[in-house]
Amino acid sequence: MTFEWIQVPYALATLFIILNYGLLMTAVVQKLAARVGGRPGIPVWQNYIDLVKNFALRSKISHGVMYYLGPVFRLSGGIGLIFFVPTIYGSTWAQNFSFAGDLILALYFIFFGTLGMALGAGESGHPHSAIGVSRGLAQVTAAELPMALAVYAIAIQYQTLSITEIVAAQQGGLFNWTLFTNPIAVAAAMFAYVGTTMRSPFDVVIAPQEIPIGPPTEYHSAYLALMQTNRVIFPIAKTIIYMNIFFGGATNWAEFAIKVFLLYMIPAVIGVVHPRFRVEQSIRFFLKWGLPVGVLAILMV
Amino acid sequence: MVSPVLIIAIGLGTAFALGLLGSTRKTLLFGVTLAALAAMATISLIWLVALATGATETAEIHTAGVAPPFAINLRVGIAEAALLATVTLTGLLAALSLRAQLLTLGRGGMAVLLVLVMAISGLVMTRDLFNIFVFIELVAIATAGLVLLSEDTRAVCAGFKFLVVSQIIAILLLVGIIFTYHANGSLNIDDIGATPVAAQGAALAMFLLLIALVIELKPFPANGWALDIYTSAHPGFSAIFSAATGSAALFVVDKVVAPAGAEWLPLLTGIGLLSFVGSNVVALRQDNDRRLLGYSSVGQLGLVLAVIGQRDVLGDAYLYVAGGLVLSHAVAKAGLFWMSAILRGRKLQDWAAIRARAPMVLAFATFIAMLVGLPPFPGFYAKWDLAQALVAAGRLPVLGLILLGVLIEAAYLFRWFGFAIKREAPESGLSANMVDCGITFAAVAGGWALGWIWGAIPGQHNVLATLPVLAVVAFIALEPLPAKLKNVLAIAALLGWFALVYGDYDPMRLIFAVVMIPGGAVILLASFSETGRRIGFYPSAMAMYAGLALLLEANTFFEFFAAWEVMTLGSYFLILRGRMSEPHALSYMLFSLGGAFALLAGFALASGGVQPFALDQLGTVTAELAPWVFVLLAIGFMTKTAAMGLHIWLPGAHAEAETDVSPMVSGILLKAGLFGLFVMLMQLGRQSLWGVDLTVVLAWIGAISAFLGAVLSIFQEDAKRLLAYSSISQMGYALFGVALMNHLGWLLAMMFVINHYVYKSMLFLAVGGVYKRTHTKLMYQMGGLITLMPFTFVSVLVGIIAMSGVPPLSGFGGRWIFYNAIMDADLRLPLILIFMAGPIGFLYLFRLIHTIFLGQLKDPHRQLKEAPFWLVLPQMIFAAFLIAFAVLPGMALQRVDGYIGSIFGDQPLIWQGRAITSEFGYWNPVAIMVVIAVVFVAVFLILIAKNHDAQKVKQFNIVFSAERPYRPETTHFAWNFFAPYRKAMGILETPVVTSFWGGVTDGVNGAAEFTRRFYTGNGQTYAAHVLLFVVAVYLIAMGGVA
Amino acid sequence: MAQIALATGFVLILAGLYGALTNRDILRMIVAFTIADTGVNVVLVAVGYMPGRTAPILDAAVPVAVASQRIIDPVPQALVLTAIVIGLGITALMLAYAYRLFRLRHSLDISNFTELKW
Amino acid sequence: MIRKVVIGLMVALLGVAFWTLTSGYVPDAELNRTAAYYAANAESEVGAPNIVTGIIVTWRGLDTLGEVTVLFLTSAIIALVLSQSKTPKGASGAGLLPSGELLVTGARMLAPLIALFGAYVIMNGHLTPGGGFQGGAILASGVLLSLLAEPSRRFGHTVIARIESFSGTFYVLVGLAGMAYAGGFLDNGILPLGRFGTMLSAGAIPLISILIGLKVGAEFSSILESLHETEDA
Repeated sequence: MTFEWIQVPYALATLFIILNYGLLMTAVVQKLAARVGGRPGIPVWQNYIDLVKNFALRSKISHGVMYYLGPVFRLSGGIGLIFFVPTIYGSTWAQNFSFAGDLILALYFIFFGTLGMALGAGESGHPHSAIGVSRGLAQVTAAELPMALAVYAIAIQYQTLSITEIVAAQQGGLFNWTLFTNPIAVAAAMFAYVGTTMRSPFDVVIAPQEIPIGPPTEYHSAYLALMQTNRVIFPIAKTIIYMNIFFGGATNWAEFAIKVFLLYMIPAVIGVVHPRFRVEQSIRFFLKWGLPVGVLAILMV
Repeated sequence: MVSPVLIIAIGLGTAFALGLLGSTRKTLLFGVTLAALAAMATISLIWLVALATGATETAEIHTAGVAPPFAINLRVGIAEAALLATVTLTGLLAALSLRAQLLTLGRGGMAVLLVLVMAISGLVMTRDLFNIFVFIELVAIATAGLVLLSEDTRAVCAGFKFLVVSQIIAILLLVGIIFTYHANGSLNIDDIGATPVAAQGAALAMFLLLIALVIELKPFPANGWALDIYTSAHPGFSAIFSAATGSAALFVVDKVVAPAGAEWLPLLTGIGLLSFVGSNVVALRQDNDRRLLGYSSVGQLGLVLAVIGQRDVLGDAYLYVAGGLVLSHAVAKAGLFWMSAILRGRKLQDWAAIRARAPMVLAFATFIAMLVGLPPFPGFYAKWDLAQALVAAGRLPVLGLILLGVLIEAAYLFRWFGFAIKREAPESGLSANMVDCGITFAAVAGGWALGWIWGAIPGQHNVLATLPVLAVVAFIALEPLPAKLKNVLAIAALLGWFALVYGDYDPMRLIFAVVMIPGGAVILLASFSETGRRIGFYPSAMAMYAGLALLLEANTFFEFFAAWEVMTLGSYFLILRGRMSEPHALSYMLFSLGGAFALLAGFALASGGVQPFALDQLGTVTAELAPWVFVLLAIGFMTKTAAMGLHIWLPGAHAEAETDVSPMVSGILLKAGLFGLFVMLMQLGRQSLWGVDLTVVLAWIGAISAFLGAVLSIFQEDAKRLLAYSSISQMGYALFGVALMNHLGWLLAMMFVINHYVYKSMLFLAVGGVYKRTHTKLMYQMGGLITLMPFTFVSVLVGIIAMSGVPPLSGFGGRWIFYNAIMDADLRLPLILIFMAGPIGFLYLFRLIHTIFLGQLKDPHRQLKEAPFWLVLPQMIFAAFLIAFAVLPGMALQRVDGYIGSIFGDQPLIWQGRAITSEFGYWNPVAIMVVIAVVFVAVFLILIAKNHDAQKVKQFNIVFSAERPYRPETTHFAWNFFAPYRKAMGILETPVVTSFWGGVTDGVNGAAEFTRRFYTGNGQTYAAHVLLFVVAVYLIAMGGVA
Repeated sequence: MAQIALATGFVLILAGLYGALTNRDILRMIVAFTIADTGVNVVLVAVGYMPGRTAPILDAAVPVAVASQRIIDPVPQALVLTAIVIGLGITALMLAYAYRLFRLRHSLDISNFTELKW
Repeated sequence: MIRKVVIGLMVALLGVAFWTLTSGYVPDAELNRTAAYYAANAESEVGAPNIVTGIIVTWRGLDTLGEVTVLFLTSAIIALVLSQSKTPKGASGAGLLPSGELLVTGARMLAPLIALFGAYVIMNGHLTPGGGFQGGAILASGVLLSLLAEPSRRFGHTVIARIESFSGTFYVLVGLAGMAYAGGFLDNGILPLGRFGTMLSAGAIPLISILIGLKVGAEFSSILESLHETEDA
């Protein structure tokens, strides 16, 4: 696989689709959650309004270079993640720049945005942003662990680290999905999935009911707009990875839309019915339940 | 050639003749005494040189014109000549040291001194049993007399105790001699040996004879009487007592045991080992300098006694080994006693006074290195040959006990050295004068000369004659120059050496060489920020680099081990320079020595006593030994890489070291251990013990280190400690990679060698720069330094991205190789720990950058400037390298990859243009970098388009729920940063390993405290100890015979 | 006969040692050591003794030619002379020390001289 | 008490060792080779009828030199020990009653006789039982008698010291002469062996005996005097 210029517009098109899909889907999920709680919820186009509003805000301040760069890191992380993962299996144009690296690249690149965001918020000087960052990082490290184990398990199972090849191996029927060929690894991975989508019970870091801490409270205007953009594409980017390696990937955009939506609903549903964990409880939870499943996964391969 | 009898005649004649000169002209008397001693020394030296160069044969001197055994005869061979030279020179220098006392007391004192030296010389030369008795009594009486020269009135008690024990020795000796005579019909030692007579009681007579001579060696625990002499006598005399008398007494035992027969050797070994280990344990709790030296002396005598007990297996090396140990001990101990004359205080801490004089520190270091047996001194060569012989003969327990004893001895000696370097110096604690200093330096010169001689003996590898070590010596001589000039020279030396050797190395060695030698030069750039002369830094640093350079050059086991020890010694001195590093440097030294001893044993086991043994023959070791060699070597190397369990020295040592030292010892020194592991695994490959694959054990240790190192790191409040624990974690990764025993695992480890050097050096320099400005290493006392120290921030940022493995910097390459490596391996479980370690590593790194550079700026730091240029420059070089290495990993790795492929016979990576493909995945560093850069710039441009006019606000322009916090600068969140983690996983922080080693230390110290209560101070009790000792040994020996 | 002399010597040695180790008075210790020294000397001489022979002096009664059948072993006799003198020297030295110790502390009890320990 | 039992036990155990030696002791029936050599060669090699003296002075001359040195050392050290704790001035001997005339006269009469006897023993050392040590001790006993009889009398330290030094130095020189002119250090063959059994025979043995006698006498006298000076402490 080598680079050709045509890939640039292809990738941008993919990005565009995913962005709009994300904006709509997150609103829908939010609306669903509100309905469960007996509230009317937001209109599905609310995300567009917020985005435009934030871009349009005229009062804007800067605490310094890192503060300025934080959202840039964040969004670059989200976009980069999309670019490094093939979106649609078999599609000539939705392969993005996946030739740059394999699954490992995707896994590690997840941290790129997190790091930049945390640094940017840190420079704001607000003590509570640091608390939020420290909580978030502490939790995510424990939550990602089962995922790492699951990835290792399926990499061994398929004897490859290439996402495309993993998806290819799952073609030809529902029961070729990793979900069925290696349910334990999938179970382990789902711990991580639920744990990192920032939904209850693992959302103490950004929960509105908590003291307003963490990066979102530090930013405004276009900064916040960039972050919001990321908030809608990043979960999708991550979901694409899960979809690709555990759920057979997607051969067309419709399949993509459905699979991502269903996957995305899992943490949403769990979140609606579960109370919130404190951070150390989350960590213990992942170590106590997620980790053993992950261990089992790599032992069973 | 003058006859050696003249040594006796001159000593005795002058002692008698002093009375003819009248008692008033004391200066004249003293002059004559010195002249006589000098004449005796000259004769000894003439013989020594003649015998050593082969100009003459061993001399047999008959007295009374009759051949032995009918008249007393003397012998001067090479051993005798060397001892005579030691004895007479010690006597000469001791006379100078004792000059004030001798001049006060007049001819009596001088005569006694002359007789003492004469008698010790006689003891060395004589071949007659009864004559030995006469000389021993002469020595005893003269000792009792010279003890009185001390200003310390307690010396009188000591002298009396000594006499009481001398009486007991005399009784046993005489009974032994007469019955030996009865059994053999001769008093001549050679005659007794030549005509074995199996008369009844001969064994018992020999036992009495030997035990009396052994007690003369002050064996533990029957030695209270001797220790009191060391404590209270004048140090000038103690030097004789320890160096000359002790050596001669050892030689007498050696002489007598030859005819007595090999069946006595185990007994001597046992007594020697007990004495060596026991005395050293007791010495641990000693705080009087001279008494400490006393314990050390009796310990060393025990060591040599044990070596005498091993003469049956030492063969030709016997003289070399025993001689090396005896002479090292004699020179060092005499030197230390003479040095103690310059010090006013008697506490160990009072030795801090020597710090005011750099040459004194050099002297102290020389003596301690000699005693512990570090290169380039004879004790080192002796230790090596001894270990070879012992292992070849299968006497591992003996070797184990000897090494244990050396380790304990090193513990208190290096603790003492630490006191001298670090403790507060007492005011006017030094009464230095030309003569005492001159004497001390004569001993120093003697020590180095001996080191040269021991190395220059054919068949040995002369450590001192290697170019790097010579450079170290040159840097000692260059000490008066200003630091900046020396720094230029040091960098030139490193680069020059590299230019000299790099062509000879295979790619793997070359990577290590680049990291160690030019890498060291880059770090040395930071040293330009130091002013003044920086006494002590350059010799130490160059010693470390010399060790590293020689390590890469090493072709044989011995060369490798010698380089290892040189490196250890140099780095110890470097680490000790840190402000609070005294205890940490000590634990570093002890762990390093312990590890080195494991190496020593491992090498000895592998070579089976064959010397020299080429390093690349390690693989030829037999199948049943190989796992043990593996275990010993691995322990040795893992001590250096600070694998979990052996790691407790590292955090303190790295964190408390100076700003430019931390990167050296962390970024460079740790790699020596990895190099060793590579060398070992390349030759030995996989080994199993009791069905356990040892490489799997290594992998587990690596994984545990990687995980626990990271966990401990996130809980640190001290920035340098955080980095130090991080090194443990990183070395754990590398160890894991090496232990995978596949191509990619090794490539991974090589990647860590490069990466860890770069980012750890960079981060240590950055944190060091911050420390230089803020004067604190505690992160919660800092914050918001980003605007004040932007360059430092950038280097930390780059370092962190690289280290945590986040694309696009070079750390990711390591992770990618790691995943590909483990795809091949059957190891699953330890991986879990590695997986956990990764994100946790991210946590501590974030904490580092956040709490120092982000958040609230502290009030006292508002006026800070960027770190000094010379600290920033290497950081920028490192940062540039990291980025370049991230894009073009092939520039360093491709050749190594090929080389490793030639070892494993596979080639899993395909380097195609800029992309790298493996069996499982692919990695295109250029593409990654470009994509990320383009996306980043694009988003950045969008933001600038919108927010280019953002109002720059002060950091405290923040709101909290619509209110401005009161004094926001007090609300920086940094202490206990990852509190939830501590709550969830704090149990991992329990200092189990530290408690374990602490328990070991406490246990040994407790044993020392308990044992030393044994020395009640009562002379009669001491006499009873001696008798008890005799009876106990009698029972054991007879039990052994029966 | 020879064994009786030997045994006597050994008993003296043992008695002397016992005395030296149990008497705390320094002078008594010295006396005890003198007894032990004497014992050693007796042992030395006893070893050289041969029944029915005469002193090793060559005279009319012991001509050179038959000397080796007539005389006892002269060597222990020579040794004992040296041993006696050395023993004497040490005893004298100990006495001088005892005097010095007494001047220091006005006591001759050895258990009073224990400042140096541990 | 425990101490005594323990020490008693240890001494008893040592006694067992000694008992082993005693019970296993068998006196030689023949002279061993060393003694036999001495018996056979006393006349031809050293020329001294008293074989013991021959051994002491020549064959084991180095021991004897050492032995003399022991006395020299002892006397020097005793002088050092005691000089450091001199009794207060004026106290020495002053408080003693003067000795009676009978005692003094008797002692003065006996002293030359003792000296003469000492000289005899020394001079006949190579012929009959006796020799330098024995004679020297007798000489010193004369000094002891004088000291006891006249406690307040002081001997000339200097004279004794000179004798001591001279005899010692000369002894060493004689030994060296043996190396230069005869078979080795302390060889008595530097002087002619003379006629076996006469006074002036056995080479340098009489000379060395005299030196030893003087040396021993001087050393003992010196020791006695040093001790004497402390008697009234």
